[in-house]
This record gives sequence, C-alpha cells and structure tokens, in this order.
Amino acid sequence: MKKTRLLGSFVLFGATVLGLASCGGSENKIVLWVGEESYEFYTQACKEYLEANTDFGFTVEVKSQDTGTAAAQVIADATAAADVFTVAHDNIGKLVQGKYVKPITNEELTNQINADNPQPFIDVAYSSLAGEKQLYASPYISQALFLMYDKRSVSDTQAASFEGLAEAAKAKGAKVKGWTVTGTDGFNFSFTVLARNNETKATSLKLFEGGVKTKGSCWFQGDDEVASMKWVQKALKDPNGMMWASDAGWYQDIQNGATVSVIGGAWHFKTFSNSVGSENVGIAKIPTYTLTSETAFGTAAAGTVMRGGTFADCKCFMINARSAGSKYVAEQKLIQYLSSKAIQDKSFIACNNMPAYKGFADKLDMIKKEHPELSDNSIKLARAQSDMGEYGLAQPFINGTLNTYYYSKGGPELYKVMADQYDTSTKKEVFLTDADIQKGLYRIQYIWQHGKEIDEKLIPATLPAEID
Amino acid sequence: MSTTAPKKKYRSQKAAKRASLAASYVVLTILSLIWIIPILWIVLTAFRNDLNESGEIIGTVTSNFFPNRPGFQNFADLFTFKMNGVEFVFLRWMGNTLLVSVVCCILSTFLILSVAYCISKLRFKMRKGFMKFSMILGLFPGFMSMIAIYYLLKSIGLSGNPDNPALSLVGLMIAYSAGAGMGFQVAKGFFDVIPNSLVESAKLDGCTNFKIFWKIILPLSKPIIIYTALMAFTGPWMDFIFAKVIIGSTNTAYWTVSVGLYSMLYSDKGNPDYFTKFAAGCVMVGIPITALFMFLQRYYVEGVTAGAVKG
Amino acid sequence: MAKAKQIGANKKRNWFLRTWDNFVFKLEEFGKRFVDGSIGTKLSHFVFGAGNFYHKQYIKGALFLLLQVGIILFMVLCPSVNGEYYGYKALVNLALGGSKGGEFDKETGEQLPPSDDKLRLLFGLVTIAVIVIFFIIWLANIKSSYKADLDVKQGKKPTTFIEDLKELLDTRFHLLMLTPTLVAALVFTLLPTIFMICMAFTTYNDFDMTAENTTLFYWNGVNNFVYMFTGQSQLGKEISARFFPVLGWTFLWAIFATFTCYFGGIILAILINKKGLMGKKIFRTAFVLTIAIPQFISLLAVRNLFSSYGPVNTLLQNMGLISEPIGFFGLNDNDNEILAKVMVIVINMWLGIPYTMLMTSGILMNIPTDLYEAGQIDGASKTKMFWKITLPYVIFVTTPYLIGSFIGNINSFNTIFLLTGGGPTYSGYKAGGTDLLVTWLYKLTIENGEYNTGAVIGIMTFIITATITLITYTRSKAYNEEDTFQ
Amino acid sequence: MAGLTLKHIYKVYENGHKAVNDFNINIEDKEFIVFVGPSGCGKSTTLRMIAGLEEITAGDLFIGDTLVNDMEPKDRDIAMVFQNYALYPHMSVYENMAFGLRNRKVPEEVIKEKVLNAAKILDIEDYLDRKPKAMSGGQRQRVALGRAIVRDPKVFLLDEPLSNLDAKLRAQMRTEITKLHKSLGTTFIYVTHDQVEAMTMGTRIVVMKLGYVQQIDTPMNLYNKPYNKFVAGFIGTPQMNFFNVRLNRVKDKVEVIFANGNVITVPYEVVAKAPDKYLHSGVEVILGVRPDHVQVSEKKTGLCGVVNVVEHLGNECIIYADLEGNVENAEEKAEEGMSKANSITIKTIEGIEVNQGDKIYLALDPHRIHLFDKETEITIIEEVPHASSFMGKVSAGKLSMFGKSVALPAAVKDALDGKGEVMVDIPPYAVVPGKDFALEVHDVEELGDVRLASLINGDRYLYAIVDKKVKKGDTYEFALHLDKVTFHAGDEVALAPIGEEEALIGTFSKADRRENRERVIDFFYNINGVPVLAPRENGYKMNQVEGNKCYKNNYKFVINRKAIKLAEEGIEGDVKEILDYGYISYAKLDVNGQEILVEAPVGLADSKVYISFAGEDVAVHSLDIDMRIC
Repeated sequence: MKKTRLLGSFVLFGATVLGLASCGGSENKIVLWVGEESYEFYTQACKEYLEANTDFGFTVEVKSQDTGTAAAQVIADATAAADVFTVAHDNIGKLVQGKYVKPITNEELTNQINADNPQPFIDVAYSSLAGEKQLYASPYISQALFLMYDKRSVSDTQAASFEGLAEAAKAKGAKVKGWTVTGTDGFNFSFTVLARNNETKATSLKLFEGGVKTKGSCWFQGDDEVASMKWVQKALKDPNGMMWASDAGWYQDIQNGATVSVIGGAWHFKTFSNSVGSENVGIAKIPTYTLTSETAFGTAAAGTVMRGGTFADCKCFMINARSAGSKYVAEQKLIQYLSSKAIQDKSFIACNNMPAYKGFADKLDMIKKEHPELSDNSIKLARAQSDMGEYGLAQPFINGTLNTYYYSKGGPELYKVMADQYDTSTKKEVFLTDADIQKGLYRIQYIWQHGKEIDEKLIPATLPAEID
Repeated sequence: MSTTAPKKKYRSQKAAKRASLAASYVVLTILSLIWIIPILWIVLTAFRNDLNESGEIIGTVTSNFFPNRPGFQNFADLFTFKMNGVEFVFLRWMGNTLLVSVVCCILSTFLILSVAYCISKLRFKMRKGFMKFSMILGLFPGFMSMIAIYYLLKSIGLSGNPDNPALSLVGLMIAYSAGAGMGFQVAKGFFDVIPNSLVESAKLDGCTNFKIFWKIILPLSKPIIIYTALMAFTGPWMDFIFAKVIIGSTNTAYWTVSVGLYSMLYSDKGNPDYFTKFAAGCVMVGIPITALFMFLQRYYVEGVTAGAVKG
Repeated sequence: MAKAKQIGANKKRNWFLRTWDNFVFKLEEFGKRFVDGSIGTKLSHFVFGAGNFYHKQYIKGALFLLLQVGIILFMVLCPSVNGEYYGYKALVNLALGGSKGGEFDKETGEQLPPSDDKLRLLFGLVTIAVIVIFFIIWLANIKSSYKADLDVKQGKKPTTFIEDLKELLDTRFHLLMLTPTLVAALVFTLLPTIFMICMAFTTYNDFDMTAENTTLFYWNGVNNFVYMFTGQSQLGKEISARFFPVLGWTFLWAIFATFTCYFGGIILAILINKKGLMGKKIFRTAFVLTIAIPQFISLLAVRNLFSSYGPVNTLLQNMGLISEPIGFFGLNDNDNEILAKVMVIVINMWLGIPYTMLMTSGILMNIPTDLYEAGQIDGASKTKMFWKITLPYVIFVTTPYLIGSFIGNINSFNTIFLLTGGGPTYSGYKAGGTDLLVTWLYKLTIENGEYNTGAVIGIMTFIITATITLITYTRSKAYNEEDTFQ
Repeated sequence: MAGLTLKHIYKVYENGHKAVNDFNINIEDKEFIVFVGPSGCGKSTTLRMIAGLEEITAGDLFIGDTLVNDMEPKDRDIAMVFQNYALYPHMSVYENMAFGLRNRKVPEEVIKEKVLNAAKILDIEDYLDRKPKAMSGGQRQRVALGRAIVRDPKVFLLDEPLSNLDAKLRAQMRTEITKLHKSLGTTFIYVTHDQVEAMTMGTRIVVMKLGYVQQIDTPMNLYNKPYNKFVAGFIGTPQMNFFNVRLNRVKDKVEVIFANGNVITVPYEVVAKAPDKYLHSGVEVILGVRPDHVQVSEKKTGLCGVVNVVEHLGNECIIYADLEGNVENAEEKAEEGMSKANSITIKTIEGIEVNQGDKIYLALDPHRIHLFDKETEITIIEEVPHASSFMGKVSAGKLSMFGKSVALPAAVKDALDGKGEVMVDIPPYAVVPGKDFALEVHDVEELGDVRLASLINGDRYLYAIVDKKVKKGDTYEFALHLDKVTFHAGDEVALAPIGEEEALIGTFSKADRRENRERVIDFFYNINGVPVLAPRENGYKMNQVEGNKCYKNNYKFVINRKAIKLAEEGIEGDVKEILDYGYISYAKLDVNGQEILVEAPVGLADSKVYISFAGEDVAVHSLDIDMRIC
C-alpha cells in the first residue's frame, strides 16, 4: 500500500471529526415555519410579541414552508426541521406516531385550546401514544371547501346548484364544463363522498364515527353514497358537467374558459382571483344536486336534493420533538400568543386565514364595519366557509395509522376509477352497474378499516355487508 | 426541328447538383425551423406582457406564439421576484450557481485531466482494474446514492445544517467534483492521440513523469482542457435534482438557478402564473451559457469527436 | 542431445488456484517478515510508525502514529451526529438493526427524537470503511519499516521523507494523480452505492406507518426481492404488476432513442456537410443551440408548448383538426399512452440529433476524399456512395459511442421526468405509462420514501445494464485493442 | 564511448507473443550496427529494450560493462532519434535541443555553446528559433539528430530515421549520418527495413525475421555468403533469382538440372563442401544466383531464354527473360518468393543490343552461385561443412574405411554388428591426430581462428580441423572420435552422436537461513528432490521473470556434459549400460524416468550412481514457452 493513499484518507477523516462539532441546533433561536401566504403577517406578529415581552430570552426566525408538505419535511430530516411548525391536522397522527413532536404541557395554552375551539377540532388536537391521550396541537386556521365561480358566466342563483352551473356552462358553449376540482387526491374531490341531504343534513355515510375504529364505525355502502356516485358518473359524462383539472392546471382551465367554476379551499382563492380578475370572483357554498330517476338508489329517491359536503379541517401549531428545557416552555408561550383569538382575527384581516375558534361567523358583520378596507370577497369567503361548517365532517383521526388508511392505500384512486368508469391499467369500461358500484364502495370501506385492499374473491356475494 | 436524333437524355452533372442542393436547402431550413421554434417561443414568452381585462400581466401559458405587447416587465419582476419570503431570490440563485460552477470547473478539470493522463500514458499494476471499476460504478443509477451523499455531507456539517445553510453550497461543490474524476474517458481519448514517442523522448531527456505532464502534455492539450472545463462549468447550471436534495428544499436562498426555475412552476410552491417569469429566467440563464458554447464550439466539437472515436 | 521426456509440464492453473497460491505465499512472506524484521519492524506490528522511528524517519513515523491514534479514538469515542453514533456503537446498531426509536434520555427524562435509520445504516458502513482503511495502513506501515530494514542491510540509508515525495513526482506519479479521485470515488460513489445495495435487504421505508411494530428498519434478507416477484405484500403486488411492462418499455425506449438519434444525426451531418452548400455555419449553429441551452429549460419549454392551452393545441383547434386539446405527454390520467411514448421519443430526437450530428461531422471531415472520387468514377450514385462508403466508415468509427449512448439512454432521466413525469398514471400503481426504471426509482425513493423497494429496482437496473455492457464491450474492438493502439 | 553486449535477450508479451528470441551480440565501441528485417521482425523492439523503453523479459544487457536491465532510460546515457522525430511541437528548435540538457541542470552558457556547435555540424543554425511545424522533413530530421548530438551519449540509437523522407533526401541523409558517425566516434545502432541503407551504412548488420536473428555479419559477407535463403533474398537489389534444381556429380563436374530440363555444369570445387547426399540428383535443392552474376553469352550455353522486358537505368540495364523449355505447370511450381520456375532477371552494363522477343544464352558465374536445402533453406555450402559422409564396411568388430580397418570399441561394435555397409557422417571436429588412418592433404583454408584442411579420399574430400603444422600436400595421419560420428545403416540411424549438453526437468525453490542475525535467502534447483545451490542473481531473475510462479512451475535445466561429475552423493541415477567409445566411455543413467549420458570409467560396476554439477553451469529454460530464463 503506497504512502500517499494514507495522506488522502487522513485528510478526509480529519474533516469528519472536525465537522461533527459544528452540528446541532444553536440554543437561543426558535425557528418557526408558517405557510407562505401568511409569512409576512406572522413575521410582524412575532416581532410585536418580542417587543412586548423583552424577557422572552429567545429570538424568533420565521421561515415559509407550505403546510401541506411540512410534515414530510420533518419526517425526512427532523434535525433540519423548524422548532415550531404548522401542519394540516391530518398529519398529526403520522408525526405523533413517529415521535417527531412533543405534547403541549403549558397549563394556560391547554385551557385556551379547550376553551376557544369547536369540539371536532379539540378531538383532533388530542392524540394517543401508547394508550394515553395527550394534547399535541393548537389549531389557528380552519378550512373548508367551497365553490368559486366566474360571475361573468354564472349568476348567483345558478351557483346554488350543480344543475344551474351546467346550465350556465351550456349557455357559454357546447363543450364548456360546469365545474372542476383542484386535485384528484382524497381531500380535494371528496364533496360527493361527504354529500348530505340538503334539508335534514343527514347522510348514510359513517366515517369512524365517535373517533373509534370499531366494527360499525365505518359505513360507505349507504344509498346516499351509491346515488352520489351514480350522479358524479353522469356529471363526468355530461359535456357541460364536471371535468378533472387538465395538465395545464385548474387555474388555466378557468382562465381559458374551459370551465366556469371550481371547488377549492381558501389557499386557492388568491390564484383564482388572479385568473378571472378580483371583480369577477363569486363565492358560494358547495352547490346542491337533485337526484333523478337515473341517479336515484334505494332510500335516496328521485327528487331528493343533496348538497356536496366538505371536510372541516384546521391547521395547527406543533412543537419539534427535540425541543427541551426553557426553549420548550418559551415555544409554548409563543404558540399561545400566535393562536389567540386576537391574532387569528388579525390574520383573517391580513391574509384571509379563516379563524378556527368558535363563534367567529357571528362577529363577521362587526368586523366588516370596523374594517371597511376588507373586500366583500373576503367576507363572503369567511361566510361560505362557516356555512359549510354545518355540512362539514371533521377528518377522522384515531391514531397515526388511521388517516393514512382513509387517505391513501388506493382508496381515492379507486373512487376516481369508479367515477370515470374507466380503468387505465386494464383499458376497460368498469363500474357500469349498481352492483359493481356497491362492490367498489365495499372495497373502499375495507381499505378504511384494514389499510389494505381486499382480495377480489373474498368479497361476499350479497351487498351491502358488514365488515369487521 | 424534331428531325434531329433525340438527344440522349442524361442529366448534366451540373443540373443534377443544383437540384439536389436546392432540395437540401429546403429540407435544412425546415429542420432548423423545427429546432428553433421551442427556443424562439420561450424567448418570445419572456418578452410577453399581454394584459388581461383587469389590466394585470397574464403570467400563464397562452395560445398566442407572438407577444401582443412585448416589454421587459417580466425581467423587471424577475429581479424583484420573491419566493419563500426571500428577496431578490433569482439574483441570489444566479450568484450561487456561478460560484458553484466556477469552483467545480477548476476542481473537476484538474481531477479529470490527471486521471486521464495516468490511464492514457502511464502503465501501472491496477490500470485495467481501475478502468473496469469506473465503468461498473457508472452503471448504477445515481438516485439512491444521492441520499447517502446527503447524509455523508450532513455528518460533516456541509448540508442540511440549520446553523449556516451556506455550507450546503460547499457540499454541492464537493459532491459535483467528487464524481468528476470517474468521467475521464473523453479526455483519455484525446491523450491517446498524442504520440507516445513524445513521452518516450522526454523520458530519455531525463524528465520525471510530472515534468512530462506539466511541460509536454498540458501545453499540447488546450482543446481538451477547454472542453472539460466547459462541461464542468455548465454541469451545475443543468442539474436540478441533485442540487435540491443536497441544499434542501427549505433553503430557498441557497438554491441553484435550475432548482429555482423548476420550483417556480412544478414544486408545491409553484404557480402557473410565474410562467412568463420562468421564461425570463430561462433567457437569463440561457444567454451566457449559449454564448460560451458558441465561442468555444470549435473545442467542443474536437472534444466530442476525440471522445467518440476512442470511446 | 538426448531429448528428456516432458514430464510434469506445467498445466495451466485456473484463476482461483493462482490467487490462492499468491495469498498463501503472501501469508508466509508476512510471517517471515515478522520473524526476521528488525526490532522496529516487529514493534510496527503493534504501534504504527515504530519501525520508521527506529530508522529515524521521524516525519513518516509521526504520520503513521497520528493515523493510528486518530482511528482508534474514532472507534472508541464514537462521535455522534444527531444522536447517531459512529464507532463500535454503529457496528452494534448495524448488526442489531431495528431501532425502537423514541428512547427516553436517562438524565433529563426527555423523549429523544427517533434515530434516523438511514443514518444508522450509513454510519455503520462508514465505520466498516474506516476499519478497512485501518487495516491497509497497518500493512503499509509494516512494509515501509521492512523496506527500511532492507535498505540498511544493503548499506543504503533509509529514504528520507523528501525522497519519498520526490519519488511521488516520478516513478509513483500515478499514485499522486489517482489518489484524490480514488478517495473521492470511494467516499462519494462507492460507499453510497453499497449503501443502496444494503438498503435493498432492509425493511427501510420512510412513510410506511402501517408496519405493526414501529421499528423502521431491520434486515429482512431477500424478502424484498421475493415480495417483489411473488407479490405477497401489497407493495410487492403493485411492483410486480408493473416491473416487466416498465422493463419492456425501458428497452424499447433505449433502442428507439439510441438509433433514431444516431441515424438522424448521421443523415443531418451528411446533409449539412454536403459539398457546395453555403451557410453551413448558420445551419450548424441553429442545431447546436439545443445543446447549448440547459436541457431542463428546453424540455420544460416543449412541455408547455404542447400543454392544453398552449400554442400547438390552439393551432390544431383553429385548423379544425381536433375538437378539444390533446394531452400530448400523458399528463392527464386518461391520455393516450402510445401518443405519450411516441412524443417522448420524437422530443428526444430533437435533443439528441445535434450531438450525434456534431460528432459525425467531425468524423466526416476526416474520411479520405479520394474514396468519394473513386466512387464517382465508378459511377456510384449518391445513395450508393452513402450506403457503401460513408455509413460503414462512420458506424465503424463510432461503435464505442453507440454502446455508451445505449447505456446512457437506459439511465436517461431528464427527458421522461420533465416531459411526462412518468406518463399516464396507472390507478393505484406508482409506475406510470412512460416511466423508465430510473424515473420509477426516483418516484419510489425521493418522492415516496420507499427506499428498500427502490433499491431493489436499482439493483435490477444495474444487473441488466451490466450484462449488456459486458457482452457488447468485451467483444467490441475498442476493448481488446484499447492500449495496443497508440 | 562504450560497447554493448546482449546475452540471450528475450521479449515475450503477456499474450504470449514472442517478439525477440535468444538475441546474442557483442557490439564493440565505435561500431555502426544495423538491425534490418521486414516489419514485425523485432528489430525496433530490441532497440527499445536497449533504450529502456521496453522491459527485457529475460537475458542480460550490458552497456560498457555495467548491467543496465533495470536502469532508468535517462541513466543509461543513450540518445535516440525516433522515426517520427518526436520533436516537441510547442518548443522552438533551440528549446528542443536544449531541453535534455536543461533537465540535467547543465549551466545555460554550456548549453548554448553545445547547441550552436551541434547546429553548425548539421547546418541548421538559422532555424534555431523556428517551430518544428514550420520546417521541412529533412530539417526536422536534422533537429532530431541535433537533439541527440548535444547529449554526446555513450550510444546513439536511430529508429528508422529516414523512412519519412523522399528518396533524394534519404540518400543525402545516409551519407550525412555515416559522416556524423565518423566524426563523433560514438557507437551507433541503426534500425531500418531498407536493405540499401543497411548495406551502405553498417559496419556490421543483424538480419532478423519473425523475432529470430538470421545472420550477423559484415555487409560483404551477407552479400556473398548468405546463411539462408531469406538473407540471400533480402540483401541486394534486384532480388536474387531462385530455381528448384537437382545436382548430379559427374567426376570433377557437377550438372545442375533445372526443372524445365536446362542443364548447366559447374566445377566440383564449388560444391565440394556440400554434403554428398545432394550430389546424386536424389534431392531437390534451391539454386540462388544474383542478376549481376548472370551474363548474356554469345555462344550457346545450357541455359537459354526469351527476353520479356528490358529496363534501361542509364549506366546498367535489367533484363527480364523467360527460360526456354517446357515446364508443364510452371505457374503452380512457383511458391512464394521464388521467381516463376522459368523466369530470370539479369543485370548487365548498358550497350548490349537486346530487345523484347530475342532469344539469348545465359552463363552463370559458377563461383557466385548459392545452394540452399529445400526444407531448411539453409545454405548447403557452409564455410565449415557440417559433416562429410563416406561408406564404410563393418565386419567382425572391425570398420574398414579409407583403405584401412580399425577395431571398433565395444559400444560401437554392439550397435553396428551385422549391419555390413554403413554410411558414416564425419564432422570436421571428429577428425583428430592419430594412427588409424592417413590421407593426403589437398588444401588448407584459414577461416578466422579455424584452419580447415580438405583430405583427398578418392574423388571426394574429408574435411578436418587441423592445427598450425599441417600444410598442403602432407599426408595427415588421423583417428576418428566415433562418439561424435553418425552411422547410417540403410536409411535409419544405427548410432547417433552424443551431444554436448544434457537436460533435466526439475523445480526451483528458495530457503532462508540466518547468518549472524541476518536473513539470507538461498536459491536451489531441485532435480529428483536433490537441491543444487543456484547463483543468487539467477534467483532474482527467476522471481523477476516468472513472479511467484517460479516456485510452483517445472523447468528444464540444461547442463554441459563436461560439467556433470560422478560423486559420492548427489542426484541418484541407476546405470542402465556402459558405452565404451575407446578414447572415452559413458554411463547411460536413468534419473527418475529421464535418460542422460555421463562420462564414466569403463569399469564402473555399481548399478546406482550419484551425479553432481555446479549451479553456475546450469541454464534454466522455461517449459511453457521456449525461452532461456537465465
């Protein structure tokens, strides 16, 4: 072995030893991740907080990180992640299960969370690890899907029902579609899954009712669901009905007039108003649709009026597992300030973030008066989201593993194949008969309850059937 | 006067030549047009400031090829473009990439040339073994090793380091140059062409191997030095996968320009409205590199042929 | 001269026996060296550099000693990064595999973040590499002190450090030149590749929270491979359903991409280099432009050019050829997969042809012109000359390039990833219509964190490309005449 | 200034190709040696081995008297001029010439003076600041020479330096190089494939073919006494004519019968030294005659031909003619390199009125013809004939030859009894002074340090090596060393002569031993398990050439018989029989299956005997490839 090879490896090895020392988070800085659209607001809020509490002892650095992918970043590399970060609540399970987050122990913060938030959000904030329930998250933004439409082509009355949207689209052009959705993942096109009877607001859907994973807590084979599926199948076939977002993105479909409205959330609002121009923005609850003889099924008789539903979600602050000692305490104080009602109001005013706390809807008019500069769109935005609250369903959350069942493992993809009635892998028309639809819904329910697909052969002959 | 015997019809060579030349002109112009259109379209989009009804600039892809309202607004927006709360982020990206590519250019060229000289002109025990080793290593798809390299650099604090994220640029430089040495085949092809008798007569003149390399081989390999430097320089401008993993997707201020431009459209922070800015960014990146290429095209062609012939 | 009978003529010993003999021979030599080496050499078996100190080669001795101390410290003190240890602990962790994660820190009772198991595997490998280096240094230091012994025995003075350095510049110059690249390659290419290979034998999977026990990573032998082909696990079923279609398409793609660019480039080069054609420079610049522009810019430009509302679709619609926009690149789910594949190959031609054109023009320049003149006199037509003179010459010269570009195309990532992102997605499966093994590997590892399955695909890709390379390369002219021609 | 010695030099590449085989030469100081031969004959490889650019597989190379096998090229103090001149394209002529000296840290003014001096010799002073690109082939060639001259090396190596020049320049440079050699007085080694350059420049020429040395001799000897057909054909232009002929002796004349029936006669004196079997038209031989030794004769001769083409070169003209006479398949008969059986080339001085279609008679100069054996293509008229063969009668233990009969020693008697008529081949060194026979001395030739006498025996001669005293006309009394003679009975060999060397198969090993606390390594040749101490440098050589294989493989040990002694202990061999040749007797031993002959007293009784020999007398040959390792 020649001598020089040693010199080379020695130099590298030396670098490894030296390098290690410089690693590890520095002690007196709290890094905060927030969504990009509210980056300025929270930077300002933290600055004010530090000025107010000079004895805080920590500097705060705010960075922008999309809440949708924040959880993935934390899991990918916990040490490089922020000390306090904000995630949509469906990620809470994964983070708690993987022990990437720390529970909330501060007394005042716990009381604030329990006092301010509606019950579904509170259920979500608590999570169990090794059997014992602990508070992990502090909600600060609530979200719900609603309808955004181009007022130039759709009147307010037409926006109330999908049939109206189709009519408006037909007027615009033979091939113009009534409405589109922003994405094909489980969340963005779940409005038919969660559809409810417009008057009674009831639905035969049961999605881990009472937050438990027992034999009866899930039910997806109800007549409402079959009818809704048949309706959405027809709507996708209707030249003026529903369309998936094209490869150029839903944003350009609206801009180029391929469709007249889109079902989305508050985080799509800014892009939507850019595409049609802020004065043409129309906002409404998710429209209703009336079952016809073709789409009726069982108890969901023809003529019943259904309204598309939504998940009632919230975004929450969470604490990185590596926090400890005085920093851990300081982080909770900061969260308490940032998720207080006052700050939630200010964030609504500054960047249209829909507050999470109860009773915000009634304060809407008072806020409108106090802040005339608020555009009526943002008020309509808030109104629509809070109205949808009644039709909303808090995303089910039992423990880490659960919501990934609902959300992935082929569930949403199978629902889409049923809606399209076309299987890309086998290139064949499928789910044409009611029986096939029931079988499909059975398979999806099986996924919710067991986290993996059932083998075709094991599906019982007579449907609907219980799954244990 | 049809009585004269019919002229034996054979095409005069000149006529045949002219016809085939004309045909190739037509074909070539069509082909060049096909090759130019996408690039022309991106450049035109960069200068498109069409307005929508409400008077704002349309940022998305539109159906018209030529801009109705050309202007420099996109470039202006690009300079002040902000992503993830980082001001003037595009200029920072350009700066980062320039820094990385200059350092990589020097490091990689040195490594490639030294390995190529050894393999081409020196004979030593593990020579065939080394060539086989480098060939086999080249066959593995690179993605998996990206993760390992990220963690290797992280363990010496050169990437994913929350305290000073700038170090991840150093990490990227090391990562790019580390692999460079194994790509010696083209340079070796060139050195093979230098006659061995030159090396032998230098040996007889009492030169050490180092002196032969420094005094005889390098002065004669200007084309391959430029070719290798050019390739090493343009590398960082083109890669967007590797850089994103090493620098980290939250470290926006330290991205390279390719990662930045790609993220403008297709990452979770991407927005179709940025397309015109993206086009402007492409023009900003494209111009210097194309100019470099056109200027050094002669050496590039020489490098390509030397490499290809020897393989 | 009485012809002695040929008894015991040497039979050719096969490779293994020969290596075994060498090994045994070296072992004996090692033993003898210990027995008869000077005290310095004997000591150097235990304390690095002792032999060199004995022979007053202080600098070299100090270097060896420093290395030994450094490595031993590294192994014993187990420096740790984000809670993951190097040193002997790494070896223990590696052997055990499987981290319970979330142990509670003894002193503060705080809950520790889970050890990141990718690090565990990596640091284990780094520690093994350090041990190998330690072993190499050990042998080197003994050999160096023994060499000094021999110098003394032959009356020469042991080499000083400066002489060693000088030697580096001459007889051992290749060492000086290769060491930086070799070290860089070992650390940044070999180690990660081995990391990947090992990954295929673990259960490592970033997001698979469904695993009953929460250990993220443990060795599970060849199950991943078994799962993949028998489809026991849900993931395995998904992979095995798509593996052979994707493999088929990867080959189809490699063949088409390589030969379209190759012949396209040759024909274009011939067109441009036709005698008497003016404006060669302009035409060539037009084509070279696509090489100059970074690939991801040109590809994204093309993707948007063909998007639903882009100029192409609108043009076709205005001309009435199509009623509604076509998804050329299979970006929407139910786009036509065949169209996506054809489009990807065409765009790849758009990218690849200029490169081969440049190369061929370089080669055309040095085809001896008298070949053509002779052809003309024999009355060969233009096309005949192409088939009989130009093509055979160019193909003969560029066969090594052809092989290289075929392998390159199997691993070509940008074109597919940037244009179609894997093409029309199959419901429920990760690999889409136009996904190559490489792009599928990217989706599995970087996007979905399923590292073990990704590693299996990675190894499969390697095996395939390696066999093709070996078959074509060893038989090709370039390999065996490699160094005789110079 | 120094001579060069190459001993048993071999060059074998990894793929087994043997580029140079057993190259031996001793070059005196100031000699101008030329290596010549067709391409691929190993001449350049040998030159590169001398320069150190190519590793020597086996054998020893001495420059002056230092062994330089492992010495760096730069330390061998040699200069080399390459075929493509190898001038550094980016340096001016001055820098090119000064580069070597600068590396050797020679002070600048000394360099300047040397370069200018060399430039003057080669008159390239006014090109000193030009770049090689800007100069013609000839000028570049001179710069390459200049670069070598400034080094004033011990040995000058030139690798086909003129092959890239045009004909006129080449002739001019030839004289310049020869002049340079005279003025510098350095040893030159010059490689070329052009035999004209070889003949005009070399003091001695080495002709090579396919890695084997064909002949080493002065130009004139090569021209007049070519050792084999290849050398004859290679040297001299236009090329020598070759014909398949048969020889038939008629008293003091020998008829040369051509395939097409033409017959010419030459005096027996010319072919006296050729072995008898060739002279009875039983065996076909190859006749070689150079065009310049064929004349057109006025009067009728046995050989006539029809003129085909006449080339006038100014001072001489070359005639290509077809021999008359019907040869059925003349075309097929002509193998490669042989002129068609019936065509002949003649070179004569200008002024002969000959044009196409004339019938001409040709006369060969009998003293300038060459005869080669058909199979071996080696000349049958060797200076020192291989052997002269005579008939002898064996009866009752007596051999009667040359008019005398002599008692046969036991070994020969047993081998020949009952054979009656025997043909005896007697090599010149087998004829020693003695009382058995006496013949009159016809003539004595002085051949260097050897005196060869031809003794008259009837109409043929017996050739013998004699000492100073013997003169022409004496009667020389002599005896025969029968162990060096070959007896033929009918067409198979009744008794073969005994060679000088014996070969034994064995292995090679090494052993350590401690000598005053030092580790000493000894090397041994082991035959039949018995070790013989080998010289240490042979041990290093074995390791160098064969690597670790040397301790595993078997080798052929060649030992001179004189060096093998009987001893108390050593290599055991059982005696099979004793061969008594009268003046000397041998024991035929079986050494574990290998049969060898050892000098032994006639009365040797015991059946088991031990033989021993010194390591220095052993030559080690590899069994895998025919190569002498050390």
